[in-house]
Amino acid sequence: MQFSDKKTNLWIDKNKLEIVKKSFPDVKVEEYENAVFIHVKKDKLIDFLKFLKEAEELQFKMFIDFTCVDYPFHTPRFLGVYFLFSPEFKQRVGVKCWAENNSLPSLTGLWKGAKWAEREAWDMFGVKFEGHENLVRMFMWESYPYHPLRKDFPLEGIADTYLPSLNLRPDEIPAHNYSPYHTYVPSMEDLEETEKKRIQKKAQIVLNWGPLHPGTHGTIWFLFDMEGEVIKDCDIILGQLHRGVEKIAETRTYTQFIPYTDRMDYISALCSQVAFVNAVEKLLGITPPPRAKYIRTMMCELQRINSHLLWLGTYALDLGALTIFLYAFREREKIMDIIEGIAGIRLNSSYIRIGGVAQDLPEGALDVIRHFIKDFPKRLEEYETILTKNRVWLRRNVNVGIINEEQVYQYGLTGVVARSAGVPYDIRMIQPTDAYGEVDFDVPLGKVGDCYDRYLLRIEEMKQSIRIVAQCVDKIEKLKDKKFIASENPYVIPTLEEVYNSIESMVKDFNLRIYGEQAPEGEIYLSGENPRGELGFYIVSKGEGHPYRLRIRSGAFYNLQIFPELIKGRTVADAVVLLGSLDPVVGETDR
Amino acid sequence: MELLGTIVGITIKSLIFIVGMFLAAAYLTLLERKFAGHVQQRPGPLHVGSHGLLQPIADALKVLTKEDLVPDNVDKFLFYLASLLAFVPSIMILAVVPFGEPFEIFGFKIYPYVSDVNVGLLLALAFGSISLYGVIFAGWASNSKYPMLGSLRKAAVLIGYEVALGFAIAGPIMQAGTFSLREIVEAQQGLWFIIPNILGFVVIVFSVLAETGRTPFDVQEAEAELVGGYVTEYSAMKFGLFPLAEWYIATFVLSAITVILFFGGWNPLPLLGWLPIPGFIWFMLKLFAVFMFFLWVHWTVPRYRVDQITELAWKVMLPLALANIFIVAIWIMIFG
Amino acid sequence: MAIKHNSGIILTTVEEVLSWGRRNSLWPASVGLACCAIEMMHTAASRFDTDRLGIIFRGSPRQSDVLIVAGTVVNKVAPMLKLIYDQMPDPKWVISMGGCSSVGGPFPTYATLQGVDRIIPVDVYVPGCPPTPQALLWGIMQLQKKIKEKKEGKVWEEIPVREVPTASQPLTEKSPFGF
Amino acid sequence: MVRVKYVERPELSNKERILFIDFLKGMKVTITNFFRKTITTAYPFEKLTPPKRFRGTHALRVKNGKEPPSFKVLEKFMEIKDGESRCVACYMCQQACPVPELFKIEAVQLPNGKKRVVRFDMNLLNCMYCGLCTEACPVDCIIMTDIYETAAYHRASCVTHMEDMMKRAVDYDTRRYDEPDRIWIDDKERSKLWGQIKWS
Repeated sequence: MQFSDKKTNLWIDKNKLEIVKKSFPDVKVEEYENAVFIHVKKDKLIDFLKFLKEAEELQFKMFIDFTCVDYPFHTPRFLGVYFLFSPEFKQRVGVKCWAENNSLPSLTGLWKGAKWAEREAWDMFGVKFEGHENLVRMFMWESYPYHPLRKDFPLEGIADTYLPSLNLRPDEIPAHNYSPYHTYVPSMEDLEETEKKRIQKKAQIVLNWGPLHPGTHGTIWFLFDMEGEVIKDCDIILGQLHRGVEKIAETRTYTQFIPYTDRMDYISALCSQVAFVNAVEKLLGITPPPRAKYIRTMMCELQRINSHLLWLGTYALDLGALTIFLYAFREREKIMDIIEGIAGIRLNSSYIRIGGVAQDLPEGALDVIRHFIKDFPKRLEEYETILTKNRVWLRRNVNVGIINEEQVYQYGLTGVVARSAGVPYDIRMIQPTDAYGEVDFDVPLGKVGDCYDRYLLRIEEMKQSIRIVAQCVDKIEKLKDKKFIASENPYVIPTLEEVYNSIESMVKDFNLRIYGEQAPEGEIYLSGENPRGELGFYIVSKGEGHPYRLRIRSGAFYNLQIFPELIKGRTVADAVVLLGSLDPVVGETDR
Repeated sequence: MELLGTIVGITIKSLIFIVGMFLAAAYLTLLERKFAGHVQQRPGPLHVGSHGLLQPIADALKVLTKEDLVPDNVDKFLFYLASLLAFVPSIMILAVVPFGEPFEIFGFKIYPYVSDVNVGLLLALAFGSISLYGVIFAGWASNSKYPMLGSLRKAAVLIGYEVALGFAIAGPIMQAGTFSLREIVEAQQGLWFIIPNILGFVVIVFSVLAETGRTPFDVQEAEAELVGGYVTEYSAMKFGLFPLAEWYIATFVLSAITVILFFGGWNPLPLLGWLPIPGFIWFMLKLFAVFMFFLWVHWTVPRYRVDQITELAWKVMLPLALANIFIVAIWIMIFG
Repeated sequence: MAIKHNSGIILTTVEEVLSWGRRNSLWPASVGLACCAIEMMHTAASRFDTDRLGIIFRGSPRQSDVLIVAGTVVNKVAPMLKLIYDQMPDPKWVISMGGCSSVGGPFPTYATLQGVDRIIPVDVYVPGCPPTPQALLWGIMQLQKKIKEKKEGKVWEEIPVREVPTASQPLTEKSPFGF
Repeated sequence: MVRVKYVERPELSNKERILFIDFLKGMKVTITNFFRKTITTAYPFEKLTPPKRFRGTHALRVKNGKEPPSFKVLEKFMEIKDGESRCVACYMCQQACPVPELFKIEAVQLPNGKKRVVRFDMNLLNCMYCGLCTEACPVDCIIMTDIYETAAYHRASCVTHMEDMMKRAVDYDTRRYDEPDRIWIDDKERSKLWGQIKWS
């Protein structure tokens, strides 16, 4: 099977770099195989980014991501990293800038999408931003004294409060890893202070919508300043599911981190795994065997259907169509059966491995998948019969939360939210990984950009996913070689059979388990198309078995950011619709 | 002596009605859960008793013995009053609803209704509107944000639809020439009133859905938006009364009135008059059919936004009801 | 006491009936925090239909009897969870679903609460990441068993815990969970 | 070939609007589902059999003559009788585990210079059930069984010990060792949801 290697390197090309150098001679260019960064001085940063954004022949209009990296033994200590995308030329560029005396100029004037990213950087690293409208903590509460992602902060935090389990007799030790001491748990006052910092009451009442509320799809905490039922002002408090995944990644080997990627976006676990594993494979220079590629693509698309079904169910539930919820979950059960039979666990199936997949498909798997893709379109038809042309559905969805192209670039919206505004931004199309270059599918776009378009788009995407799965099934059946993991590569953990039968692979196995895949020094940013948007992984490797810094660019995080702007002047009922159609998953927004 | 007999009879009958209504409401919950379950390809209550027949008993026991929790910052008096105000009127409507024609047992003439008031329909409407106060009090007394929003929404919806309802029932009244429900039924010996009043029927259906807070009009307890609507702060039996009154008893009674107004009450189905079925059974069958229809709609369609609902009430339902009056007037002019 | 002695039987029968009612209409407060919430929804959905056992999810804690803590409880959300627990009327129970809510699970980090039982008492722990719907149902039935065997002055340690679990055979005779 | 296309937005025609066609169609769907068979598995009375690859509670395979060749190599350092766990105290499961602190493995040196595992505890509440430990075990000792009914009243009851794990493994192997690597067993509970699948 010959994989036609399409244009998979999205990074800025030579002549554009020349253009940049011409107008900014003192920038330094730092090139890696899968990432290109331009170093700028702090005082030049804003002009430089403005130039990148507005120059006719560059047009890096779209804000992808911003984060910091902590180098404790370097002064200045923190390095800010910006990622931009040029929708015109389909190119990415990274911009690096040292934060002299722990502060950087704020980008909120150029890109509104930078607002939350800078809040997060302030929260996690303690880097200040001059000119930021309201620099408060993103994930932790206001009176939290530390900045967790700094290298000198321990992963376990500082366990200074005595907080034993209430179910134990005082002398009892329930498990060998139990300790009665615990990190500080905030009081209600801390949280109220956090709330006060966000929003001041101007209208009648300030409604706390969430965090533990049936309608908020998890634990997002909305603050609505309401005049009657009309929302005048809104802000969002995140961090009710912030578990420190990025910090965990710095202490786990690449293989050990795969299960954590499941728990980030727990609705589309396999897509997250594939995105992460692809990044690591690019870093280590591994190419998985074709069978693995097709299996990955097939599982990804099944997971995409799964995720969109959950969205459909909860969205319909929020809009009062209670029965659709259970119909959607009926189909989800089938997909979960398939995933359980193939991977072993229904939801957080850590099935993808570096260099391939954990196990080959079991016998009968393809039959079941065939049966599913033959049956599913009929069911989808039923849902559409109930919803698509229902007058209530139309009244609730049409012209609610209209997003235009400019906002997409401003906020760095991706996924269905971007495509509903007519922006053809689909990672599967512009940077095909795995077998996406080999299969046919359509990328649906919306004309208006309202909730109804997003609904139609997700329905259409499910149909396209069915197409992809069908092609993958046929290809996998034709494939001759049964090799599902590239275990000859020195970085890939050998399969169990090899370990049982040869000492060499046992030793290799031991080494990889103990020291991890010691990736060569370098940096990479690679992203995959999650059901929720672009899920990017920015890995800084220092040649150790674990990443020096792993930044997760979450699509839901940036998509949710536009919510306050869209909801102004609308009612709570619309807030439900809008939130549902943006479809955030808290595990991914908070990480 | 005569008076005494009447009083005794009425007391006994009202006791029967109230107790029966409680049981009926309890088992209507089971009915709805079973129906919803099977619509969603699941059995609904199954293991508590055989096929969940004891489920309502278990729920009642649990709800009754739950801690009757009253938050500190509520207005205690209104808080208690609201649940009663929501519940009692919907029971009282039963006083004027006839469940069948009078029949003889052991020489006694039994009238299967508590009283045959000659303004029965108006009384029913009046009682229905009283329960509105229960809702508003609940929202106000809870002294919390979600209940307040919920009760305001519910109030807006109710006011909008009371009007449409009032105009929609004008058609049958014009045809029967009386407010007494019994006489309205007797006026439908021949042709049912559904024929000229089709528009009125549509309005009534929407109004009943709105009054009883079922989709597409269940804005007041839209769980995704306002946690529990105006019952958010209620617990134990004080909570139990609300859904019991609103979802089940009110739906039941309003279905009965719909049957009486449009489907000829206890008159047998056309062409089936020869069947040896008493009118009571006919009435119950029709009632059941209408009730199931409401459930069916509830478990299918999504939910409107509150402003859209009021807009619908004033801009669509009210004109339809008025148009219905004109049509009926013309009908009466032509066919007498 | 004589009076108590005389009416003891009646009291116990009443208690039996009440506990039957309680354990057969457990209404959980739907507090979905993370991954486990998805499996909780699946447990309520058509395939493993909790409504069979009289379990319907309520939005408001005031009307619910059992709190299913489904998902990772981080420090920031802990006080609100405690608030929800305090809002529930007695008698109330807590099921800690999944490793994260039980002991912090795979997140021994600065942000995660290492076990929800550090802020509210937990009745049943359900291991798994996430537990399958069947595992959660098993946990709910353990809770029903606990409610059934909860007698006057009997503390929870005395209720027999199932030792080494082996093959999960379908239940033939009714009653160990008392519905 | 990847193509970009615009979705078309359906409109509600006046005829449909007046005759409530949209509602009626939807209600037709719901009522057809009403008459379909229920897909519910009445859990405690009928249970879904987990597939062969299901990752449930852990277990330690015992020495029973079915060991892989690698075990012969490592066995000579160990003091293991038949019917005891195959664990050779290589700590690979702990190394591979993303949450290593959930393991508590202790081995002692016997006078005859051989090692013997005396303690093997796992706190299942910390476990992610990711299966990395089973992939790391060089002697096919630690496995994951199909046991999921492990709810307990007490934290300590969720810590599983060596003897329990050995028992569990014996029980699991007697039931399902020879089962082929199928996606699942096509029994009546599955077919409730799936209907008839035609297997190749």
